Amino acid sequence: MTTIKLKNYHAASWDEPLVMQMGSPGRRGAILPSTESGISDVVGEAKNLVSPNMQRQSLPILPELSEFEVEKHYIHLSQQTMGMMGVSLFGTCTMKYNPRVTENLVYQPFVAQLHPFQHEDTLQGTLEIVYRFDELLRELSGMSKFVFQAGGGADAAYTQACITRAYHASRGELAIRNEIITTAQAHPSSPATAAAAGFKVITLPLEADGYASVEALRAAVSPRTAALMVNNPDDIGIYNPHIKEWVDIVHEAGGLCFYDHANFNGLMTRIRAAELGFDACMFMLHKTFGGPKGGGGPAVGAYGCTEALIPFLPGPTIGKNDAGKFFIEKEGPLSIGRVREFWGNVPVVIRAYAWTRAMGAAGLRDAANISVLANNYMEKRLLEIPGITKGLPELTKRRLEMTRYSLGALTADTGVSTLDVQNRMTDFGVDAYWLSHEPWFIPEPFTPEAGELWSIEDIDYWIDVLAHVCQEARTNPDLVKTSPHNQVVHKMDGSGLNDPKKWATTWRAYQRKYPASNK
Amino acid sequence: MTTIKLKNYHAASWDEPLVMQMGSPGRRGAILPSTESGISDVVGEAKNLVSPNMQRQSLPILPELSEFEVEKHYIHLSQQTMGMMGVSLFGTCTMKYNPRVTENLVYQPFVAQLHPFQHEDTLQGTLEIVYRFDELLRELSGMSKFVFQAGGGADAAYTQACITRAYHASRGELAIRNEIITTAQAHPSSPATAAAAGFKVITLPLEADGYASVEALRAAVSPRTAALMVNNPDDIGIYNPHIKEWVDIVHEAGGLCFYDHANFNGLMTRIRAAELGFDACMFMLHKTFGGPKGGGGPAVGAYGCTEALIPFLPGPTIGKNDAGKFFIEKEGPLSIGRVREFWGNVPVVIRAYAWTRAMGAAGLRDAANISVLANNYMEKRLLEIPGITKGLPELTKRRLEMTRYSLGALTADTGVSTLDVQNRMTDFGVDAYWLSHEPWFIPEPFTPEAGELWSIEDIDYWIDVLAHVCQEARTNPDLVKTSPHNQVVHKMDGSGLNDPKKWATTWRAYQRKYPASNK
Amino acid sequence: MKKNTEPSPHPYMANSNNGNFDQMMKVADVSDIEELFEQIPIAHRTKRDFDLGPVLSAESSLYRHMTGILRKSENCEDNLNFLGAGCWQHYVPAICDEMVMRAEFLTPVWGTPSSDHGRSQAWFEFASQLGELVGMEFVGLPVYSFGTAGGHAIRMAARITKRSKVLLPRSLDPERLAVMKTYCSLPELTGYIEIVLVDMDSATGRIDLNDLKAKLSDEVAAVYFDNPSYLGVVESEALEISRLAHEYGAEVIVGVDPISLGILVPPSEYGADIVVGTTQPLGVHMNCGGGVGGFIATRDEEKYAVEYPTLQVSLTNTSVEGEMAFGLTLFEQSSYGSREQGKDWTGNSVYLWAIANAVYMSLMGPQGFRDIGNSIIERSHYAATRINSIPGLKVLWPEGFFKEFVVNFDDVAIGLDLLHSRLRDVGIFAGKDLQSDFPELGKSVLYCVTEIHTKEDIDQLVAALGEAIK
Amino acid sequence: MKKNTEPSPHPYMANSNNGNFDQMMKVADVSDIEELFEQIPIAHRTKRDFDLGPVLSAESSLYRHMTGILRKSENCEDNLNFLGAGCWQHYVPAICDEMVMRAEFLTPVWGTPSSDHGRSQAWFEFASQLGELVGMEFVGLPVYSFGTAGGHAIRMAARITKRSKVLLPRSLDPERLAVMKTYCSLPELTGYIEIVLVDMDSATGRIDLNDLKAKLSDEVAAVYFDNPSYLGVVESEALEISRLAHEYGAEVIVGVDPISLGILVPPSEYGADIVVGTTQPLGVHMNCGGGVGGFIATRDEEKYAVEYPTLQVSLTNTSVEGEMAFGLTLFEQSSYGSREQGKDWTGNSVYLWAIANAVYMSLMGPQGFRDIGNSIIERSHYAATRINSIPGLKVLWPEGFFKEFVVNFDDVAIGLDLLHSRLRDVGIFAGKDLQSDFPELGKSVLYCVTEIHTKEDIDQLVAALGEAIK
Ligand SMILES: Cc1ncc(COP(=O)(O)O)c(C=O)c1O
Ligand SMILES: Cc1ncc(COP(=O)(O)O)c(C=O)c1O
Repeated sequence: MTTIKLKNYHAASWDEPLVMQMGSPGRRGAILPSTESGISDVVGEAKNLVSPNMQRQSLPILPELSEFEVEKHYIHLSQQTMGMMGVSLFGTCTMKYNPRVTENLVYQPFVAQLHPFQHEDTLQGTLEIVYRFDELLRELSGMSKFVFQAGGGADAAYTQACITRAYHASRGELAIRNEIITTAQAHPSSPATAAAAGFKVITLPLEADGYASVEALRAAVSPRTAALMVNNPDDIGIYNPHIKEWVDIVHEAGGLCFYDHANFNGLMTRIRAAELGFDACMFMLHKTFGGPKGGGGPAVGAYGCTEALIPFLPGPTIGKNDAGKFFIEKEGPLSIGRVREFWGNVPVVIRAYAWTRAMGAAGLRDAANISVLANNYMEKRLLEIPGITKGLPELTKRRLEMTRYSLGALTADTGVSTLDVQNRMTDFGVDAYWLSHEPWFIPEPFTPEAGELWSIEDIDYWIDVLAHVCQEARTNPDLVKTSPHNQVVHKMDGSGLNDPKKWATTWRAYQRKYPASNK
Repeated sequence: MTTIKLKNYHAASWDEPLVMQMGSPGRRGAILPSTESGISDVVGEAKNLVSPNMQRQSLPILPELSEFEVEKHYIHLSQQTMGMMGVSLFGTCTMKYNPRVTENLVYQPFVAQLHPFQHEDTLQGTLEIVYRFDELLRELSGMSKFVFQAGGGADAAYTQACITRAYHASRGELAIRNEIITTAQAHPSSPATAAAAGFKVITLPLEADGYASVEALRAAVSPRTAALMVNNPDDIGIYNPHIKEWVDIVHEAGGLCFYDHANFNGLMTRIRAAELGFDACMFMLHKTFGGPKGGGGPAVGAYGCTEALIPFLPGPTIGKNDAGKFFIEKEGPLSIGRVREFWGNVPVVIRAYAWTRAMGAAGLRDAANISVLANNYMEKRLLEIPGITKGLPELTKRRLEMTRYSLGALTADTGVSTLDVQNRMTDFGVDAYWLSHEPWFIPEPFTPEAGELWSIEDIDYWIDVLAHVCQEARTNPDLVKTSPHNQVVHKMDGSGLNDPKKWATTWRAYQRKYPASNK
Repeated sequence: MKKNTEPSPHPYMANSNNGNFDQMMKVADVSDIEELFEQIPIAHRTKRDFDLGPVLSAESSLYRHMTGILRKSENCEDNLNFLGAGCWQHYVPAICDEMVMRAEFLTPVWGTPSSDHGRSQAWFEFASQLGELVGMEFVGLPVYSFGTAGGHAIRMAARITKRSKVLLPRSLDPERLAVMKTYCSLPELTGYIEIVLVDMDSATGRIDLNDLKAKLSDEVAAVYFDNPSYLGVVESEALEISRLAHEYGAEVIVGVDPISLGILVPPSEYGADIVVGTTQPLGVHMNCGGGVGGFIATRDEEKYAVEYPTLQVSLTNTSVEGEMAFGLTLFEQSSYGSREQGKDWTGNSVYLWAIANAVYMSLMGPQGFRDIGNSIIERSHYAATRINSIPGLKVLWPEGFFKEFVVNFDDVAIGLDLLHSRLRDVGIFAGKDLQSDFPELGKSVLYCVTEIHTKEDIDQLVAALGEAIK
Repeated sequence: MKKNTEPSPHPYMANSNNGNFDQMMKVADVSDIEELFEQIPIAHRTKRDFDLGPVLSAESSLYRHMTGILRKSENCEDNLNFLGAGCWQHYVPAICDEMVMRAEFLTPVWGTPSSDHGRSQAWFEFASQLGELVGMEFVGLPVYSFGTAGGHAIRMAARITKRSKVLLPRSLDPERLAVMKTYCSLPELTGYIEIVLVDMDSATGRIDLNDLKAKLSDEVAAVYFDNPSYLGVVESEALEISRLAHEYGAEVIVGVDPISLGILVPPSEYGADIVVGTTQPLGVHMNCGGGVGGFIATRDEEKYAVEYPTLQVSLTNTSVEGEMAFGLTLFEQSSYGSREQGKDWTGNSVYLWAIANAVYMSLMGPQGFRDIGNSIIERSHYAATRINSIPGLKVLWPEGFFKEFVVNFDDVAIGLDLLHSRLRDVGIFAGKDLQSDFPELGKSVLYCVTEIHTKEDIDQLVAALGEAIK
């Protein structure tokens, strides 16, 4: 291990009160335009415009602050958010650069100040970007049409579930075809949305090769099979080489095949989902395509499908006529309707289009190469740290983009858990890592992903910090268990979080449950 | 004294290297558009377009970083800047709210992407704002015309010095009239610009009333008097009630009178400079009028004068014809020419116009009232702290807007200096205060100004921190002297700063002087 | 010469320079980058090259390309817009934008209480302030939209009551109705929830109470209604609706536009069990519909809490006395915690907008909400009154509405398409054409008037309408 | 009823609510606010009320008012601009704007090493990177503009040499010359510095070396020249000019556009003693001229350092091993330190732009500066070549220029005003008319072409010129 200087880090710590604890009666943060007398003359007093029983009597108990106080407060909170300004090798989510130039675009009136019901004649620029981005994704996937209504990756999975429903219903088979097959390592959004849509979920187990077996799939399919929903590779990072066979098996059984393409990064420009036989796929624009994550959206799960499923797509969709004019088309009779209002998080689509054009096809290939290479580079160094093992260690295949590791050995030796290590790493200016989706197949898991964004210095630093913390776990386990020590606040007390008497999702609830806080 | 909880503050501390220490050869933060072949075909290779002796041989040694690394680095630096996100009662500079809405305006192409030599037909909106703001300042001061070319308050003082020169030269008196009178408490920019313009400077001493005496002025004026340059109130915060008499005396002697109106805040809507007889005045738009300070500009010293001095104003100036069209007028033969290129920091003028309109005349009066009141509120609490005295304590007149205090008594008792206290206060999330202009008339000075921006809670917190630090000085002086302890970095070693062998204003100089840093 | 596997340096990829790339190759013990992809069968590899157009890696070229296209659209700042109907033009204070553009909030993925304390606090402040507006103590992190919030609420009610029918008002936003339908599955599958529409009283635009009574039964899981309704009408019999629903053991779900809650009574006070609504009016731009967001709020009762599909943050302590921390409560019941056993599903949502919302609510404060409510109701009533006085035009329900109102054009000859195109020619985006969604209302249009509309704007609309119908 | 002294609550003033106001009144022991102003004599009080127009305290009203006016201007993004002449249209990378808009950098006044460490570091990085470009080791914080930097440099040279005459090139930017003149005082006063212009060689646009020799003497404090010159010409005899100047003991001051320094040799290598220049091209928008900024750089020699009028930050240590801090060096000689005894004067300048500059330089890196230099020189030469081929138009010095070049229209009939108005009609802002400032060049115009101009843009200009001169 090279010796790198650990940063003498401390988080910004403003000891910031809740906004509800701040302010003074009568202070104003915003003033409304006063109503012109010509209006009052006509309509009289506002309160007479609401029937007495519908009038709010007491004002809501909100803070009363000047504009600068509000600004300063939220700037403090932003500084108190590490927010990827450390080093975030957050696996399964592919940390990307969010080009600042598109922020300058999407807050200008020509994006921000558009109404989705404007006449299409007045939306030609917006429609053009959305349409062109659809074309780019078609080129990348081989699909025939993309829609952007889904508000995230899970919502795109839900779109698939709804389309599966509509498709089989249109063929009169839905009553029988009520099972969706997925795998134990598929993202939770696949089983969860399938179930929410009304399907039974069959989950194929993870096997030694790093994916579920063809045999297990064969055993699962039946006339009840409505669809397959998988990602490939999943968090284990192995490409399932039988995926074409899988698709054939499901198709033969009469089911649809959906490719959760959230982990597209390592595969970009090497495969096309449609050429593998998939009926549909989804891309996460807030992930692979450089859209900002916003700490959890606004996001877009771009859903694309083959010709056969187009009639089922949620509406409206965007087309282009022979004269080059773009139009908004109402959904047809088979459409699932809507999974969300309007036609998508347009600013995210605009950002993703810009990102893709800035990268170009060669850039996407470079990104895939670099991110897979970086993962393998990282792995070499990680596995030199005592106490760290790789998920499915016997598997020698190169892991694509990311894989899952375990601190189980360290925990066994020291009692220090992966959660403790995650906390302690933040003491050195490193963003919290991703652990694992539930259920944990691997003890004390963590799932780093190096991606193409981070410099080799940042990756090295991340690994050095981890190595250092593992060392601390052996020499001073309490230090790690009681961490963080250099953060905004200290270790959270999570004991009451699931106790109805103790939790408080609002300040009002907290004040009621903890009367001492009212002083 | 009320007991307020001191904040458990710590500055963001990223242990951030210099940008020159970062990066890796070949990395790119920006790519240029590649030259179209149609261009290369015509002009050939770029290097043949420069004569060989003028070609740069080795590339400049600049960092090589990706875009995100640059972004992250400067975000770290911004977080490591308290930058008024603490509590800054920085006296003499009047901390104001900088309405965010104008930031959204001035970075849009209709401001940012304007060229000053565009034809006036294409600049009507910009000219209108500048003209209207000139009108507002005329209303506030009684002057006849304002220009915005000066890049700060000092540059406006310099404008005055240049106009003084041109005025007397035009009357053939300059060779004799080569003295400018100012006061010991006038801002350094008055004597300094007067001297730079070629004048001898006569400085009237501060007397017991809080200003220089009429007698001293009378003794100073003579046929050599070119001008008077004063502010009123100055940092002592007392309004000179003889100022009209002063103006008369100087006028009688044939000199011009310039009002450095930087401390306008407490006087807004109560007086008009022109009505006091002044020939000219200046307002700081980055101070009184809500413009952001940017850590030291871009700024505007708005310079306004009476009819008689208009011919001497730097050009170009902006006018409005009878048809309501705005025009750019070249300077006349008597004009001083330019103190700076073009017609000013236009975005700052736009912000100041917006701020003034958002406040309105009543708002300006409220602001004056609140800021003077807040100063007197603060004073009451400050003087309760043992070890703090007021500058010219025997003066009972209310201080306007700000005044100077002394920690001399504390220093005598404890050895802790005002610089130590200033440092230590930052440990509690309080911005460094302003000490005093040079020379220090008052030992261990500090000059807080509460203004109309800060909430009473913030003002109280600031005072509480100061009280606490004064207490620490008595109980644990070393703690204060070795501060800061919760800041980005620890106490600066200033010992080599004025030593040519040790100072280093560039990384290259540092590397040469401290060869160990090269590793 | 560049080896063909070596990347081209690109500003978005730190290790795209040869030096770093080669260094990684060496440490990772890879001699040809293709080794890493060996496991992808040749038969799976695509054979067709990729054409994504000329690369625009120079930011200046990209900026120009993008603005060149985007400027082809007309916007609601340069034009006068009266479209609402689920996406509303309110003024967005500059510091709302400032905060959501701060890289610390904008860029990252989800963090932990240790790494991202500040953002968790902002979320808690979002929930707390929204709770004050709607009068509820349990509030989840936002969901995708008003419609999806409604969909989840229906499913919550169905789970709570173990019933599978819901009553929705005929006047419901068709866009939202389509979303909510999607959430109710299909009859062939288990878990199907039947949607029954309750008639609208054509005289008032409100829910027809007789029809409601007729359709209520102990099979009904929930009665859902909006306040104000999609058509702008304040549901002034809200208390009675709730009473009736509760009589049958049904849950009452109310959909609200929180911008109204400075002057309208909070739903908690007229019987709402679950409150849903939009967050877009609270400091988020319309974004061509991309600004939508939704919320779910209830009383702080376990019965409701355990049915939330969202994540939510709870205030708690740390190991140090007096410190606040924010942790997830009831994570286990989310789809992240329990996959198909979880409550519906969650994922990336619109958490960034929650920050804009929190900023907006703290800027407005109590008086700001009162003032904006008054401003909107005054301006919209002024517009309705003026339009109503244009010969041939009729405001269907000229009283008891908030922000939106319906104008009927049956008595004028011109078709709405032509009318709207004429209005566009003079820079006016008129309201939403209701003809296809509400044929029973004839040639009607839904107008939206907010605090941004000045008297002059409205007078301009009135004049333009007068001209255009000629 | 509000007492007339009580303020109206305003978002920019926290204590404008009655509660806080009254509380302060009480503690400060004031019963009538006028007590505080008693000391202002009645005779000094204004008698005339103030009319500042209707107050626009609602942000939405203010925004609309402002955009309503500002949009009346045409800008260089919607039009094709070829104006340079001291204010240049380069592409500003988005993160330059991001950083200068960060409240921590944007809002505050000057701080201390303890309170504002990050900003001091950014300033040091500005000076260090700029030093690399110009080849100098001592760099001050920025001054107001290129012209003021030139003015200060002349005064530094005069102080160093104790002489009072400077030689400036005839081709100097008249705008900057006007500024520099102001810095040289008037003959009646002590400290006056005489400006003598050195002829331009009309064949090359460069300094006429013979005239330079003729005017050099041991009374000359400094020879100043630009590289490239205001008229775009690269002063390729720079080394010789410096040699001559030094022969007479004069200081050599060179003015540069740092955007050229990826391809042009740094002034330190051809004898410059003091380098000045503009910072605006390095990541700052034109801002209608409000983007200007200047710098002063020299060798790290005490002789020069002690004459700086600026503030400057120096890297130093802290009480903890290995920590860097940044403190002011030579503060004492500034006007803050010594009032009229200080070196010229300083004050608020354009320090925020120094941050944009630092960001810009670290984004560009060595290769970026090389590339942008190449891009500009290629594009501008392409434009010159194409324009030169238009019958009747002549590029005066078609070789050896950078970014800007002079086009002569003597052989066409049309007046420049009419020509430029025709070009404006087709969305082109042509170059700067030189007729009044350089009558010896005839009907000439200075064109500026940068990396933002595509071949298509230039071809469009050429076509429009061809049309317009008809
Ligand atoms: C493979 C996969 N699918 C789906 C999702 C869900 O995406 P979202 O959170 O946008 O709903 C994720 C999230 O990271 C994912 O990694
Ligand atoms: C009274 C007074 N005059 C002049 C100035 C100089 O202003 P600037 O720093 O903008 O040059 C100041 C600065 O604060 C000041 O307080």
